[in-house]
Amino acid sequence: MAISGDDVVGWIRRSAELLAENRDYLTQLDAAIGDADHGANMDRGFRAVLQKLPTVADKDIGTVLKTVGMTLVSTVGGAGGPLYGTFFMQAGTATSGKDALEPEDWAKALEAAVNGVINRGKASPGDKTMVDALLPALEALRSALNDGAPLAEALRRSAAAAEQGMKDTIPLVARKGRASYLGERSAGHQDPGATSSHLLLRAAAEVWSGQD
Amino acid sequence: MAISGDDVVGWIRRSAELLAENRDYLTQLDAAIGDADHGANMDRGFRAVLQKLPTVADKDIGTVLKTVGMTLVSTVGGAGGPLYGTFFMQAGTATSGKDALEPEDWAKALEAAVNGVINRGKASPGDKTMVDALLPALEALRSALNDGAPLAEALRRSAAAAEQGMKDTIPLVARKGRASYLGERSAGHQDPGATSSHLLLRAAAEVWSGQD
Amino acid sequence: MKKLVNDPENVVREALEGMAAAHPDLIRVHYDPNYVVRADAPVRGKVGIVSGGGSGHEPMHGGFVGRGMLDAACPGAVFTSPTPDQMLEATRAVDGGAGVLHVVKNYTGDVMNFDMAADMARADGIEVESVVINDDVAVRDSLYTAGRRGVGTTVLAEKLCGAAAEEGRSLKDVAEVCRKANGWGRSMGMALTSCTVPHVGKPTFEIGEDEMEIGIGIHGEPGRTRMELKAADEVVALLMEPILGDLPFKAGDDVLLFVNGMGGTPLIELYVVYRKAHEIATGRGLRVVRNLIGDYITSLEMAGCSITLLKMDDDLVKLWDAPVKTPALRWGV
Amino acid sequence: MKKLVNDPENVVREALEGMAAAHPDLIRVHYDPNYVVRADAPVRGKVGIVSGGGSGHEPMHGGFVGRGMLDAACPGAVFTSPTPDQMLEATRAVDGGAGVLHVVKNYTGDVMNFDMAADMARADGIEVESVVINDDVAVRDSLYTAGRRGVGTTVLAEKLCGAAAEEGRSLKDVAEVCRKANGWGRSMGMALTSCTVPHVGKPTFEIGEDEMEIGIGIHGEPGRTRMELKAADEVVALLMEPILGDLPFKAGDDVLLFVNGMGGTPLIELYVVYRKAHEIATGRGLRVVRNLIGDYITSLEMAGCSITLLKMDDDLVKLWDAPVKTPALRWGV
Ligand SMILES: Nc1ncnc2c1ncn2[C@@H]1O[C@H](COP(=O)(O)OP(=O)(O)O)[C@@H](O)[C@H]1O
Ligand SMILES: Nc1ncnc2c1ncn2[C@@H]1O[C@H](COP(=O)(O)OP(=O)(O)O)[C@@H](O)[C@H]1O
Ligand SMILES: [Mg+2]
Ligand SMILES: [Mg+2]
Ligand SMILES: [Mg+2]
Ligand SMILES: [Mg+2]
Repeated sequence: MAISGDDVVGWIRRSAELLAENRDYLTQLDAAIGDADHGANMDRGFRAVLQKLPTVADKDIGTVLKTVGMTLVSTVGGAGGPLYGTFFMQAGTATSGKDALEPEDWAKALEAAVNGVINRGKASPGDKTMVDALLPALEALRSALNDGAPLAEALRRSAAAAEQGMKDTIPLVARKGRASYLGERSAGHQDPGATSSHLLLRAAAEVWSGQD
Repeated sequence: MAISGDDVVGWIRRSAELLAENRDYLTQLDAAIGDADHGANMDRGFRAVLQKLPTVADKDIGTVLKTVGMTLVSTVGGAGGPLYGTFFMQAGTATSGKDALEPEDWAKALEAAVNGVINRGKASPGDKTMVDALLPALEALRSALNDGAPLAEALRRSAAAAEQGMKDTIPLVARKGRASYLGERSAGHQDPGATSSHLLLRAAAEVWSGQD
Repeated sequence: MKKLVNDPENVVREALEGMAAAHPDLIRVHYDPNYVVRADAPVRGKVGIVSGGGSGHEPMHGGFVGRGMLDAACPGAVFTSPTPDQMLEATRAVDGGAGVLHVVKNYTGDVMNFDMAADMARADGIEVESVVINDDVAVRDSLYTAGRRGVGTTVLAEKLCGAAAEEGRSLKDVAEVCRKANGWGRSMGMALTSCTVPHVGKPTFEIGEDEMEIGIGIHGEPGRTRMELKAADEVVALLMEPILGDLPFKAGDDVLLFVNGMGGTPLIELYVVYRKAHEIATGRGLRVVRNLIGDYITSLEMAGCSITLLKMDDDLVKLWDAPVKTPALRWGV
Repeated sequence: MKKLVNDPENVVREALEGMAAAHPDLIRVHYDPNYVVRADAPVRGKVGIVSGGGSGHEPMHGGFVGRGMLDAACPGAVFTSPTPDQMLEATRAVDGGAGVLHVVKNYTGDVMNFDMAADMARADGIEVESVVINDDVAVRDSLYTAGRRGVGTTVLAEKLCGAAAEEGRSLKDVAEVCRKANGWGRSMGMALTSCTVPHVGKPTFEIGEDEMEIGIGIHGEPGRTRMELKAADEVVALLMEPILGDLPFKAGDDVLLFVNGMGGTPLIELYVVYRKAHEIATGRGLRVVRNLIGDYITSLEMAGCSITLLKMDDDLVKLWDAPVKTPALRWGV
């Protein structure tokens, strides 16, 4: 029924795997409209997270997620570090003390996480940032759960919305982050942060799809 | 019968022409075993000489040649500047006050010129330098004149010997000049200075071949 | 990729070790988290100045640590903003009781990380001010974007506020010098070739043999326009026009003219650039009273340059001339 | 060819004009013949020091003109020794009555041109001494060849004998300092890429993406060997071995370690190189008491580096630390 602490750890591990696999891809996306480091940054951060995980694997989900967030803040750097750090720290705060997450708990955690990113980065939808993947993912999750969809289905719809949001960044002109320096020249390229956000939500859908 | 002052000026002009035409070729040869400037240096020097020539065109041959030498010294730089400068200054000293050169006068002038180069640069035959073109040219001139050959014929043999000497530098390991830093790696390349020396002697043969 | 490196992942660490071995009289290097700090830090009663940013811009910032300039620098991974823990520890290490100034280049990552660090330091009881440098006229400014990047003026601002701190000015006054420098400085850069990020291993962008990129950033970010390679004098005019058009000052003013190499352009070319930049500035009635020419804020081995014009007044001239003793900038001592 | 130049034939001239515009407080530039001279030359009673060589090695030599270093520098065409008339006029311009020292790098052209100039200056009644620098261990020395090239030690020797002259030492003693530096200095260089001579327009040599040239000269002359690109630490070992093997000194001695960039290699890499060079030197029992890291004797935009080890004694340390105020090297004043 619910997402266990082990499931959360599994999600983080799978995220780390996907980010490592897509390291060069993310970097290439960032080379086109940024500074060619997003893949390396995320990979470095999640490798540090993997090292840290065993020390908190038996703790509550909130502690696990806060630890992930703090580790990312102190290892990723760039824009990704504070943003994803905040994402996980806020998700951790929202799940503080919990050993399992009901679908609604996950929705609340994701909401807190996404709001954290928005508060820190001040990006609006359409600014061509990770928000353009995260916000649709949150909305799709909420509406799937409202529709009474089982968790696995809701997660799939959430990941699919993130993917769509990611793709929809292609034509956008960036207004936040490094890509904004390019002005019009940023159009025609997919945002690297939206892409890594999609990978995180895809990992959740994959790893937790057994649950419902 | 004799080489006039105008002929000497013609020789210098033709030399300048040949050096300009072969600028890139000389530079390429110098790139292989030196520093890629011999063509530019010689061309710069002879362009300066062409500018200077009108001011001395009505002077005696010795003055013309000394002026060429001094102009080269102050515009060529590198090894070529002092060496070719000395070449012409010595030739000028040997022809001081003359308005025409008999074959023997030219032989003496060339001898003084080549000795000047040897004294200044301390190169021996086989060191892979301009001396390897100049010395055979001098010897061929002398022996042709000793054989009683007419001047045109002697000049042709002199130029041909310079050409042969130039080609013979290819297998040599350089012991003087910049190419010597390469040690064994200098073998297999034709010496740029021997090549420019050949051009000077070829110009003389071409321009003075009407005389005999 | 042709670089003098070992494992590309270790470049920053090994370069820091090289700095530590080379300059024990000027700096100490702390690892994990990484920061470079003045050998005699903290200086009691003096405002501490901390800067930092991605590596790959050397000598900025580590090369500017020392008497009369920075108290500490936090190097991130190549082209990646450092993290708040580095900044926090550096801030603690240089706090001499008079507060600490953070000099931050305006990149989203740098600003967010320094913000987090400043919050943490304040929670520790350290007074922290931040000044964000945003002098790059290549970027069109707007309330709705990330704004202009921080580039060449950063070097000048660090020298100036470093001198102000050394003089014993208060945190508020040191920050004021920094803000003044930022307000009076304008820069623009260009690239002939791309840099290659070590752990990426190939050039960040492709560029044709007869092309150049105008308005480039210092991270190999694409610039304003790609165009046909032009003669140096025309390139300088292309950089100077937007700078002059944006200047918050006028004919008759004194300026510092800074011609900066991006890393792969030899000094002989920077002097060719300086010649024309000086001529244009002078032609507009500006008086070039000070200058700086060389590789100070670089983009790895990128070939290209940037130009910065900074309006000067008597106080800034005095601060510029004040003694400085760092690995990369040194005079008067 | 990607360069910030106008007409390639005018690079040297325009760079000199840039220097003149930038440093009127330190230097004056004379054209036709070209030389750079200390703003306050001739300094009465002081030995004058003149150096020179082809352009393309900036900041050497023009960037070293000023108090405590050179009195004049004669820039030739790119990579081409200057001519005697330049040297003669420069010699006259710096003669303060105590004689003039010519610091000459050991290249056939430089030596012959300086010889002619020295003869002419002597005919003018100026006392001239010449010291030929030949520190490049990449070249196998022999009585029957042109001998070793003058490279990195030149920079150090010019600083040291410049300080000696500033102190008021005699021509003989200043020349002695220069000879001592040359006798105690050893260098070797390497390249990752070729330079491109402006008026040639294409790279001097071809080199594969995974190759490097060890024992390169500063004019793009081929080196000792071409080999597969190696990690920085291995490259440093390849440079240090021949240097250490040739050193006229032993464990326990004090040295200055100079890591020089060839023009296209960023500073971050030079520190990676310094790290290992320092480690190797220290491992052999040498005490690195001074150092210099940066682009000082370059080969246009060539990527690569050279390493110089110079034995130091108390007098050389004192001379090294003495104030110097030139466009490229400045401290203590
Ligand atoms: N203000 C912002 N709000 C939300 N996301 C942002 C913001 N600025 C940048 N980003 C995201 O960060 C990504 C870049 O991250 P990264 O490359 O790690 O950092 P940097 O830009 O500092 O190199 C962008 O693709 C974008 O999605
Ligand atoms: N000692 C010497 N004696 C005679 N000729 C020499 C000597 N050294 C060099 N050369 C000649 O000079 C040529 C190179 O001239 P150039 O390229 O103009 O000067 P540099 O070597 O200074 O660049 C060589 O090819 C060689 O023929
Ligand atoms: Mg990035
Ligand atoms: Mg040559
Ligand atoms: Mg970055
Ligand atoms: Mg030459």
